[in-house]
Amino acid sequence: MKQKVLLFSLFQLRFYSSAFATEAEEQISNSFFQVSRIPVLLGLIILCGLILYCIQIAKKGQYIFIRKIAGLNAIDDALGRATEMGKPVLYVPGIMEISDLQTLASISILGHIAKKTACYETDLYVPNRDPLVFSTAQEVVKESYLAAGRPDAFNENMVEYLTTDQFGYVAGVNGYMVREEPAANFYLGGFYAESLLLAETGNAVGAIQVAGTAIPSQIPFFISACDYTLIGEELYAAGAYLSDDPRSKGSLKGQDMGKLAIMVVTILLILFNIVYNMNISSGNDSSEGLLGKTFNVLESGMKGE
Amino acid sequence: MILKFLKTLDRRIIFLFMAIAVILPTITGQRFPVQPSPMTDDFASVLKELKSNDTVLLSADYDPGSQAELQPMTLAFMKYCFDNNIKVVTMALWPLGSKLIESALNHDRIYIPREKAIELMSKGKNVYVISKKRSGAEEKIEKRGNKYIFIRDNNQGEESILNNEDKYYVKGLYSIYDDIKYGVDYLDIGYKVGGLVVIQGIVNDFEETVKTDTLNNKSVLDYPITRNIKNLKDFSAVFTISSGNMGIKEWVVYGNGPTGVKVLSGVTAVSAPEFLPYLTSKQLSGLLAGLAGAAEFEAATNYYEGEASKGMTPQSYAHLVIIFFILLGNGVYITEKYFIKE
Amino acid sequence: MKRSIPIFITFVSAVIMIVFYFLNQDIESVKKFQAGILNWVSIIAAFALLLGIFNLLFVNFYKLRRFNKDSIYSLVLIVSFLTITISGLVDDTSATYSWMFENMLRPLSSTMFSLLAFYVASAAFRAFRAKTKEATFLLVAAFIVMLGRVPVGAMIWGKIPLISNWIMAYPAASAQSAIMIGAALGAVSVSLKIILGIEKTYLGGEE
Amino acid sequence: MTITNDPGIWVAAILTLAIFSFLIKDNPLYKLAEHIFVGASAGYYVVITYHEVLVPKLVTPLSTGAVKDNPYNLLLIIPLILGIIMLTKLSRKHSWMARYPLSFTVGVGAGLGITAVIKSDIISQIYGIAFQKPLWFLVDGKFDFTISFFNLIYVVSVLSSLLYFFFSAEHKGVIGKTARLGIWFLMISFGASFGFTVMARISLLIARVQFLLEKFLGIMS
Repeated sequence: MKQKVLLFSLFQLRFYSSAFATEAEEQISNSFFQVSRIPVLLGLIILCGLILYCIQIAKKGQYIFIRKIAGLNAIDDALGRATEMGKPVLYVPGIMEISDLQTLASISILGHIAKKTACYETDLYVPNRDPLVFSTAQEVVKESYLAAGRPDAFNENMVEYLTTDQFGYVAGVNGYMVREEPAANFYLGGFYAESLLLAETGNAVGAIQVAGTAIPSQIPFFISACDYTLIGEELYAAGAYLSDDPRSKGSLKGQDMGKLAIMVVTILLILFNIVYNMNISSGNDSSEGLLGKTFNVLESGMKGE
Repeated sequence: MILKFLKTLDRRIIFLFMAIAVILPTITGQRFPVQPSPMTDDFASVLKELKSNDTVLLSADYDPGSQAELQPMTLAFMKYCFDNNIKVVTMALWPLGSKLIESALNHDRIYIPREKAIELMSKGKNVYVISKKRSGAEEKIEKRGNKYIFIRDNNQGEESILNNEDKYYVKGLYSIYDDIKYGVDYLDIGYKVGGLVVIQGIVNDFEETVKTDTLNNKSVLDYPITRNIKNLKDFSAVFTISSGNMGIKEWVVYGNGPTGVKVLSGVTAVSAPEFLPYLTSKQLSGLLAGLAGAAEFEAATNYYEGEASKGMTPQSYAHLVIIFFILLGNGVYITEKYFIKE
Repeated sequence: MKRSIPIFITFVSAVIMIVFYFLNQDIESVKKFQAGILNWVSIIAAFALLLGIFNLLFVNFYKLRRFNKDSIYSLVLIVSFLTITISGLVDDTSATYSWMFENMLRPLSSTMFSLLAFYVASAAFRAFRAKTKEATFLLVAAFIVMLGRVPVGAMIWGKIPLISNWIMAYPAASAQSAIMIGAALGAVSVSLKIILGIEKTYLGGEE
Repeated sequence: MTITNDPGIWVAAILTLAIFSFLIKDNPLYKLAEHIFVGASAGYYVVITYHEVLVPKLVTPLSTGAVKDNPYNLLLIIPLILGIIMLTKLSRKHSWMARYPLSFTVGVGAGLGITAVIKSDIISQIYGIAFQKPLWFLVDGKFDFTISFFNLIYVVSVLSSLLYFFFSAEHKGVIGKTARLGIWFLMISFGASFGFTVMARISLLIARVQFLLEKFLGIMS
């Protein structure tokens, strides 16, 4: 890991030399690096560096406090209720592809939930829209049952592929809901218009529903129709929260450090902008001075391409 | 008793009200006036800055699923361009998008006032009518001598006068104009596979990426409209009508980013808030949001026969139904909490 | 072996994509490489679709063979699948294929989508109650914006569209921005964990 | 009112009504429409994948002529093999091999995703806040109070909402209070975007109703 950081800083050095050592525009555009992406590189180095650092200290055994996330505690309650009622559990891993990071976060939560349904001997159903997600989910559920010591309880039909069509998929899942009446529904991953179609149907059949997505436009619908909703970053945090791996807890701490860094940078830039504008309003045209030049470099650098 | 009924109100009662709110105004055809919002005004002002003979790129990045909201934007935008002699190159990042452009030009119903109908007929264009008297079936009108004949099937028709109560339309935007020429005023380069790769391609080299048009499969260099287009910068603006992935975001990041070309967009109302930050950061020059955005744009460009304006009445009633139920829900909640003691 | 090689593949392919992001995008081969890799991914996904289809057909043939009153539905599913697939594979401009698309898929899809109009109403009735301070904020914002988006809003009070736009442009857009930043950090952390092999649930299976 | 005699519109109308009937309750007609929908749409995606992906991206470039023109096309054998390996999932014994193509896909996704989100969701957002929402807002070179105040609200809202997402700090004291302010802003945002969306959903319904009334039943306003 340290090597990787080192690798990046080497890159960074060459970036600088190629970007700033040469004054001529032409030379910059001929360079091997995309100069306009330097801010992204800096962001990558800072954020990854902070997360990796926190993972390291967590690995060394330092205690890391993580606050309660309401939606996650609700997962256990929902599973418990399904078991009590002897009804199945529905898990929808979103409608995005496997390469989408929300889906990957969801798959990791699915692993935890499948382990619990295996222990409780509760039925689990995972319908899929993306074929790659389908085959991954199948593997994950099978493995979780094995890990929970209940390979006998696993059944191939627990994870199914329905159709890649967004609304065809909804039609199928809604049909399942009204007929099988699951007691707990989980919608975790990337969602679009289907969010409310699923959540309202689930609500009508009286299931406890836990949802989570990072798609800002769909969060309101889950909030209005589900019992608990993991908002944005909480979805990504869920996997780490549920995991026993200290490194995952460390990564959560790292995310917080990242947020702090972003807040600090933002506030500094805001203050700088205030000074710059105050200077203009007091009659100094400062576009030529040091202040103006710095402003332009920062402004165009952040704007990027 | 009533309180309990209202508290556990069956969803189906709400559904019923919703259905009525949408069906009734659709039948009666009542209309509310539409006021453009500042967001739509900004959009329109970008368009109004365009000069005659400027060329814009229209990218249809949606499919029939969101046609209801977005197709009126395509129609109103192209109509504005044609009316003001702005040249349009159309393309699509979604496979079905190019079909919808095709449809806008040649098949969609374009309602026109009676005077326009008479004018177009005299120029030999096909004009259709929906006559109130004969309840809804579509008929073609032809002028034979001094008489107007409404034709239903197999050239059987009856004479009729053109009154203001009937609705007249042509099929496709193309049929309203007689001076719009393919290759000069507009060009369709069709669906392009690859999403952002296509955008990046156009940013660098338009001709190399696009090569030919779809209609005649001829090189874009053969058409006056694209002869001088070297890359994306040569367009005065890009208008992406976008309903999701491969659309507005890609045009902003990979189109506006490297070239600074003005990117305008029409999106579904649901995704609009997501793109407001682009508007604030000026990466996006204008945004039309959903059917309301389309209706406001129609109002801003004085296009009152547009499809979007028509939908605004059932829309208003449906909103009122929802608001009514929200008030009802709160009324029940407050009554129960403050007035009824267990 | 069964797990460490895949983790290595993930690491290498991710690092290559990151490095290429920072290479000069004007270089022809850089662009070709990136586009090429994305093509590879879509080709792999195309094969994976076969897996999904096998599963769908397998499940429904199984239901069909059990032969009860619900078997008819599985039969319908299989028949409609085969009709559209065969007609479309032979010729995707064929009449059957476009007829099925135009008169079955399109209306089914847009009707399913339009059910949302009913669901937003029932969800709003249930959820938008001023039970807490938070819920009140939710309710009031929704209320104003909903009114502000239709002509009726302006008829009730001329300022409503203005306020509604202000809400969208300031408090709503800014909170949206915060969600995006937070989620982006989550995404960075998840992808970092995947690249480094800390998060490997997606591989399933033992070593 | 003149009901159409176009069989296509009849089928479309019946399927439309079948889906709407789900609003009342689950019934055999909906179940039928649902199974047609799942089957036909799955088939549709097979067709699309074949014509839009397999043929143009794999089969055509690998044909003899294309390979002669551009020998690099031969590299496409790699995804072809990876794709075929994907199918080992069908065998119980060899299914682990499918992890190779899967890990490649996930790796590409993670690599692409990490830079993309940093650019568009972090840096661009900071840019939008710091440079587009100046707290000392100038109109014609003079300080403008109203917009500066609005921008201040914007900045406070972003920062406090961001604080809500802190996981490693207990929401108590100053952090707790600020995070609570953040929740209020988040709630306003959720309410607003719910209200904003309602519009779109109703538009879709209007389009379906127009279809049923105008095209199917032939009723015109």
